[in-house]
Amino acid sequence: MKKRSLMLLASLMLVLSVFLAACSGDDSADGGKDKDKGKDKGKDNEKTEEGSGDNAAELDFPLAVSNDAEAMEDGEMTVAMVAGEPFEGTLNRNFYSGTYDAEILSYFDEGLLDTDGDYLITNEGAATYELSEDNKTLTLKIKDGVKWHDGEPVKTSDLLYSYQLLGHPDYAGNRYDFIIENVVGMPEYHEGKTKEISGIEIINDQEMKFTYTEASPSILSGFWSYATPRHYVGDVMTGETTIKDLESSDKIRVNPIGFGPYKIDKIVPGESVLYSRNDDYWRGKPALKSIVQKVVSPATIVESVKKGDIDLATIPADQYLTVKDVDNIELLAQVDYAYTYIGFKQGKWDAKKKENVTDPDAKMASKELRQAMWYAMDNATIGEKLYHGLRFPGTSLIIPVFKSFHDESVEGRMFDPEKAKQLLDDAGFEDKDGDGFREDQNGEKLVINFASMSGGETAEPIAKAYMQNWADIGLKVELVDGRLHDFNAFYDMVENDDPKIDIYQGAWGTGSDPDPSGLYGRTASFNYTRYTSEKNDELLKAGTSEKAFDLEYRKDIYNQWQELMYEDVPVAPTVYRYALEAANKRVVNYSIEPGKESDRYKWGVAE
Amino acid sequence: MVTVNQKELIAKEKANNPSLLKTIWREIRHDKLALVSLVLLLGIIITAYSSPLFIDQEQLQRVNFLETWEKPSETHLLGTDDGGRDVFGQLLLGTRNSFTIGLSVTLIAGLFGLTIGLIAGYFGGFVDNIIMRIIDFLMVLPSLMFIIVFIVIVPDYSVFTFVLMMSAFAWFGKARLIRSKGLAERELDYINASKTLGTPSWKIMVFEMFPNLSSLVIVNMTLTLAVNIGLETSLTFLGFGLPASTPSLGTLIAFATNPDIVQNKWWVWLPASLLILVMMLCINYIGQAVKRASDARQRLA
Amino acid sequence: MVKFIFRRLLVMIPQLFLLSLIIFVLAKQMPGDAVTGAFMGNPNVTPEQVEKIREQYGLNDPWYVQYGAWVGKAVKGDLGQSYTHKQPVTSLLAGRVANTITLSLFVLIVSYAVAIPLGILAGRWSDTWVDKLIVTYNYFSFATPLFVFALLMLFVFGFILGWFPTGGSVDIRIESGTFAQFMSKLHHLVLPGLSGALLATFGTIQYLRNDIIDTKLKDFVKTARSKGVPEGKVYTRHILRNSLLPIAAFLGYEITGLIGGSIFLEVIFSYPGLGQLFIQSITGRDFTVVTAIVMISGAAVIVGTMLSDVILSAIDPRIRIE
Amino acid sequence: MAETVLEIENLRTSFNIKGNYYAAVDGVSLTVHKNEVVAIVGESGCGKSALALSIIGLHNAKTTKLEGQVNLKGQNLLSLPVEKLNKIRGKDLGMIFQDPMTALNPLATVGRQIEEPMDYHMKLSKSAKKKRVLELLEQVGIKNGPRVYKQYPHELSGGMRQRIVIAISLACNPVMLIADEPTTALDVTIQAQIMDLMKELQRITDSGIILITHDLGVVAEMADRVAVMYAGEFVEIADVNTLFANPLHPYTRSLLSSIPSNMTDKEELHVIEGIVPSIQKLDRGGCRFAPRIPWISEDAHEDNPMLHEVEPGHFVRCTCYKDFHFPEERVEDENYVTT
Amino acid sequence: MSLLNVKDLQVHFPIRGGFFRRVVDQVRAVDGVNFELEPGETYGLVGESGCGKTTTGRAIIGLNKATGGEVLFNGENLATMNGHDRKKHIRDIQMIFQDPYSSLNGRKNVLNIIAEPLRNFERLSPKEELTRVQNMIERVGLSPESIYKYPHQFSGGQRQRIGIARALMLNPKLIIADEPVSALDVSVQAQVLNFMREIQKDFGLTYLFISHDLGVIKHICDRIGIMYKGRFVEEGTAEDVYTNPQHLYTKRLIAAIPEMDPVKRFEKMELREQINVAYRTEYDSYFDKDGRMFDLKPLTPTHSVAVHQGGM
Repeated sequence: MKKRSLMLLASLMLVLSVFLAACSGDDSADGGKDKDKGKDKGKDNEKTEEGSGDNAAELDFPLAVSNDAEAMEDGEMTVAMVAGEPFEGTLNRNFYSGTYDAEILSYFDEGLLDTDGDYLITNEGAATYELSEDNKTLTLKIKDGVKWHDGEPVKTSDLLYSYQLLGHPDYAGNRYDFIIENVVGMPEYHEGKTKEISGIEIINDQEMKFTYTEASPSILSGFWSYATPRHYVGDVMTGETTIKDLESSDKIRVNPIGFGPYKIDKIVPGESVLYSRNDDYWRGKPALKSIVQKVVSPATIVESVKKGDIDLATIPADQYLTVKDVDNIELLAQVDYAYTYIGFKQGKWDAKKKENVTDPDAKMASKELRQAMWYAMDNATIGEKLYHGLRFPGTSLIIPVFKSFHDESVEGRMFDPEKAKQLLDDAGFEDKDGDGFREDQNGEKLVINFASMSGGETAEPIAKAYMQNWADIGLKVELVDGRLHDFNAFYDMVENDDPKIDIYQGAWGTGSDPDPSGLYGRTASFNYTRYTSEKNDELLKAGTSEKAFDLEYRKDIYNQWQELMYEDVPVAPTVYRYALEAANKRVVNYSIEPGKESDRYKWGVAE
Repeated sequence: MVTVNQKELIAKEKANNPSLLKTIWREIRHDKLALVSLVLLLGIIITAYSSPLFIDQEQLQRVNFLETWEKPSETHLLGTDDGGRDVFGQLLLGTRNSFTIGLSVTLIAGLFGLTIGLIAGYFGGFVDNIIMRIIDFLMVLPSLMFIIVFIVIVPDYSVFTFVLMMSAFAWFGKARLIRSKGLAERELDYINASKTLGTPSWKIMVFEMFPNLSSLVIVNMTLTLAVNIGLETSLTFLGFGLPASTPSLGTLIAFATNPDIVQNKWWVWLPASLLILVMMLCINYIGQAVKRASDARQRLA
Repeated sequence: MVKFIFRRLLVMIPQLFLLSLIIFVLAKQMPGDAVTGAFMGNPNVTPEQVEKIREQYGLNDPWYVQYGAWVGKAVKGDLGQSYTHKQPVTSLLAGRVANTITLSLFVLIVSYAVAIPLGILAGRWSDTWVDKLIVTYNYFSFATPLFVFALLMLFVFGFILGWFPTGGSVDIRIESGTFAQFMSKLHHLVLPGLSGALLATFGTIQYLRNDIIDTKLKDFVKTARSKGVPEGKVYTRHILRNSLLPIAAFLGYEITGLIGGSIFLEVIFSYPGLGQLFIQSITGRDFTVVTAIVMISGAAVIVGTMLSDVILSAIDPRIRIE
Repeated sequence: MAETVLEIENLRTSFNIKGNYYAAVDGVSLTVHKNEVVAIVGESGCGKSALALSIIGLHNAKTTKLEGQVNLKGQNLLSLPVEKLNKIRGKDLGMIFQDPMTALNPLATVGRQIEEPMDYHMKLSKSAKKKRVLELLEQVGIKNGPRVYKQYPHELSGGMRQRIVIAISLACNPVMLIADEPTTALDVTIQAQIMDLMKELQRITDSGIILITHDLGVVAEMADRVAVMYAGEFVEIADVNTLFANPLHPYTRSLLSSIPSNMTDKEELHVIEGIVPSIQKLDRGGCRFAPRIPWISEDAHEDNPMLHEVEPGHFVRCTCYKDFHFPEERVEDENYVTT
Repeated sequence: MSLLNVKDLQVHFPIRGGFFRRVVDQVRAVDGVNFELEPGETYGLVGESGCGKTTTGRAIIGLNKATGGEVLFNGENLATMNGHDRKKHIRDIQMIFQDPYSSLNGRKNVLNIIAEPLRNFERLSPKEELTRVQNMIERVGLSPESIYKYPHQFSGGQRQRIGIARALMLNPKLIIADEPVSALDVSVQAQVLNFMREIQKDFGLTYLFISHDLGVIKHICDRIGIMYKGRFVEEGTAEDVYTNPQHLYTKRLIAAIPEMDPVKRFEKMELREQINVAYRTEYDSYFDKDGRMFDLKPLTPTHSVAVHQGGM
């Protein structure tokens, strides 16, 4: 739904939560909008091809449970939120930030527009849409019988309300982005100049029209269709309440409502949620009578699953071997919408010009050096040995799950230390003083400072392994401050271009849209390496132009871009990953396939 | 004049000098448990501290993903960890680091607490009042939380800074203890005697009062030594442990965070847990003997 | 008594004030802030929007301005807004505090319930095998890291035997306010509570044992014996009351340990309380929450020591609070 | 002679020190009659307190060995199990301790502590008990009884507390009282008051009293009979007047002449050479006082010194008393360093 | 000129209380005490516990701060001197303490204990020091090898002599002996008292002898001051005070001494009863309306009593 959601993957809690809300494309779409500080990495996997890309290890996981028995009448299910900490409980699409909140939301609330396996909006949901000739106007119609849990019908003004909240000057969340701003009149409203959003027109309670400033294919994947029950939570526009009060109101935290298949009965803050069936669900009667969703520590999740306490749970990758042979469950997995990478700092963010400025004299300015470092990393071993095949070497910056855009001809740089050495030799990085480490082209000592994030047992050996790999080709790489940094300290340095850092290990979760300009564009503040080039600018622009509504055109552009990235190596992708989920064998009609979110109401348990 | 016979007597008396250390040793010798503990502890410590002689630290720290989670075998006496590193070697280095940390914290905090406590106890009155108000305040601080905040703040997180931080929160309890005993000691006439003999205050504190508190200090230190070794472990578990370049017992024990490792990879965490338990028990049993040595009523020897 | 409590509370104000200042300054020293990385989920957000939000939360002001604003609100009972949780810190903490207090009280009560009888046994029958057994248990409890013990308890009783729930504070299916819910809460408390309590007994057993051994030799105990008081009554009527004094005196400082221990217990048993929230807020740089939790902990210790004094004055006639 | 209340026969109290038993009270026999104060006097370490605690059974049973007999009302207290002994302690046998500051439970009210022995030995109603306490308080010279009844020990002065301790010991009308240094911890004027009080009380109660003290002045004021104790043995027993008028044993005589008093005035006081031997190093064969009077010929001592009845009721141990004289000059005490 | 002249000495201890721990009252431990010591004499301060006699002694040597009055030692006022100046005089005043167990540091051997004052005031080579200490230890009747022993290896009397040896090391002029024998058994007490008299002659010492034991005081002192509640009630020669006590309190104190002649015990009891009666009838002549003693009035040149102006 959102044009593109890229999400930072912090390795911080990799172990805690390589945890995917894998269950749903829908879910993942907004997951993309999570800020969630990386806790939830990978939480949004979206569309997926069966299994994996070509490089995936020979693991073969199903996407849906095999039990095809009839769901029992009035079944009860227990679902885990695998987390080392309590969920936050901001249960509103506009305001929430944590992944776990997103998981809860997906049970009782949904978008008006459904999405398909390609994350594009469809007419299968609670509303239908129509795009105008010039792709600038979207007309939305809510179907009959879509009702909030309190029985009120869902109205167009409820969707308008979401836009009014997101664009409100007091709004302090992270969902006011350029797709929202693209609505005609939104910038003026956002600055407080007007009270109306001129680009949104309410035709009647079930029909409304959105007008956009620019036509962009992003609308098809990024359209915000989450309505807010204005009558229930109170109206900010009339002064009935304020944004701040709304955020902390009981209507959002204690007994929120939506129009999803289940209603929230009770919340034990930070700990568990009890849902009951929404008999009036517009798609039909949900299969389960009730659902308990509770926080389970990653340390104990496998035991809980084994014991049968939990019907559905994500499984941290490092516990794969333990869970593999548990016989009361079935493992589902898909390749996650994420990749880990090594970033090479090459410049600075210019806050005045609001753009990245590449420094040609930066320590990491040598393309050969960057390429060599990529060759030096033995990612295949890490994936196989450390993650038992649940991770595998990355090749390009558009991950293989975007089947249409991932360029398979780009093969990445597989472990090849000899080639790396050759590259360095040729580029003039030679060990001139005989200390075992190469000096730079000018014969100066070369010490590369490497920042990596702490968290989980694997973070440290991986960082260590890379440093060994680089040492093996004669590069002296040292950890910044001699230790791993926690999430905030790490990103504080990376964001602010701390000169202490030359390279860093980061991770991005990608959303439903392959467009990488938010991460690699000249004006993207998230382009932490500060890499820029004219060619890059050109390609990224073309990828989101109106022409790009043509799939073939867009594909070609992105193939070129992937080639460019392979050649220039602003970042070196290290691994792609599987997201693993365990389902008890009694679970039926459950699938993690993208686009199957709409079937949530059919999930059930058999005898 | 001094006769030959008396000279012998003098020599005998000199030899008979029952210093605190001697008394402690005598007490330990008479307590089998303490003796065994001492031998065991010394064995552990000597092995750990001499480990750099036969272990190449660089090599030990080297990650090798081809050998992760190996079971104990001849090449790896205690198997390997998630980075394929030899657990036995890490156990030795870890013991050394953990013990160094525990000991340094105990000594630094002990010294600081002792100084402050002696000053408050010796002078009493106004000085004591001021110091105690400060200590009262410090006692209110939730120290674990503060240590965590400090760990997040310090840019250069190493054994050294870690020791400093822990010491910063470990001294006031000691100061309190020393001070209260010091206040009692202060009322005793040998202190008054020294005052009337014109002995300067600092000398009275160091040479008169301190020796009389030394047994208390030693007893307290043995106990806190055990605590301080444990605290590092706990912080590691919470994710605020030492950098991985400094293996410690805590690093190894903190592997025990999920059932798989607890059940199936016991060789990583169990030896370290047992070692810490054994060390703490040893220290405690020795401490018990030291305590008896300091209290003539309870002596076995 | 009332005057005493009032005075102690009054003394608490500057202490808390100082505490808040220290923790506030320290919290600000932590690298990054609550907004760092918060917008990475959505690269379409412009840097201006990020700055605007920093501005809204006052994160760009110098610390003293922020502190001043915070204190201004704090005296009115408003401890600020949690960024991560998007709600006032006070309402955020309300539920967590209750959980932590419940857990801590449970740990405290169970640890006393275990430690006092053991301490008495060890003291009364000192140097017998009973004593040796108890002392050995005590060393083990002292030497075992809490988290290792808690994990083992969890695996053994939670998973292998399945006697107790393995996480959370209550079974959500049970209707609120009923007796069954109370029992469920209790059921959830048992494992974390026992894990904490069994390792928290060290100090109490140690002090009680030593004190009883000392008190046994006191003159007034001889007086009691010379009155013909039976041995059991000598303990219950004379020795215990005197020996329990130091236990009461340590109550306040016991609380420091409980707070530290609750961090581990809450993390291991997924028990939503202050400790867990603290770790979460540290990693999330949620300064207001960190500050508030530290202050609550500090206040708990202060109140605890005050309680110690009140209890002491109740059982020790020599201490009379004017 | 009045009726015998307490009869100690050949009592031997030994303490376990590193596996061996050493007798601190070494074969002591003594009879106390009704309405009689028998003082046991000696320096610290002579075994007098050990004797007192042996009679009432307050030694640690694990480290102490008791032999001989202590007969009270026809029962040998040493052979009684604790439960039976408890029926006697506090009832027939009362005890007054030395230090009133520590002898009272700091956490219980005065009334409670005086009532306590009644709980175990008398069947009295609550009000009757209180009445009896107030009576006792009046007896021991405390004027505002009802107020003191509710007070705690720390609120009272030392003299008052010693009165309370006495009241406790008297609570069940014991036939026998043991007072272990009852005035030592008190100021001289208070001491005088307590002495007068005890004399007064004794007249009323008729009980026998064993008074343990090191103060010959107290003995002279209070005792009817005196037993002088040295190194675990009685060295001289006599009627009080006899003892002061005609002390015989060298130890008794040395003690008396070392007290500064009108008799000695500004002259040099007599110094007893050496120190009281510890029970471990004690030579139990011959006269135990012999090493401290080295100028007396060894022949003067008996081999196994016995108590000789030199006149009716006047016993002296060892024959050395016959040859005893004070030395002419003070002997340089070079040998003090022997411990 | 007298060696020591104490004029209107006051030692008040504050009682703190209330909200800000302000001084709410004073304990008047010593409340206007006057006396003089001539060189070579032994002056006894007697009284019951809490009467202020020990505090007086401690105030003279500086262990308690005098809150008022003067302590003239050789004509110089010690009470107002600062620490530095006082140090010059302090070697001439030494103290002997009551408890021979706590007054010696158990962790130091005798050599270090006795040499302590030497090390503070004189720079001696270890050899000289050893010689001086050994001479002194022999002087107090202990064998030379004992300097390497520790206090717990000695008996009470021997310890007290070690304490005395320490006080004598600097050849002081005045010794304040605070209950030096009250912790000792009678036979040992005799030993120490004899010894103190002996060294008084040899070293030309002046004693301020503080004790609650009237027998001991009478035995050793030339003049006696009787203290009660921080003030003097009577002062005179031993003869004056014992044979002719004037103040009611003095009488009571003397009557309280146990009678060493058993025959006279009931006379003594009666005497005490009479004094008790006198307390009820004649109280006003001895105490003012606040229960405080009057100032001393000379009765004879050597004998003064605290009675009301019109007196007796």
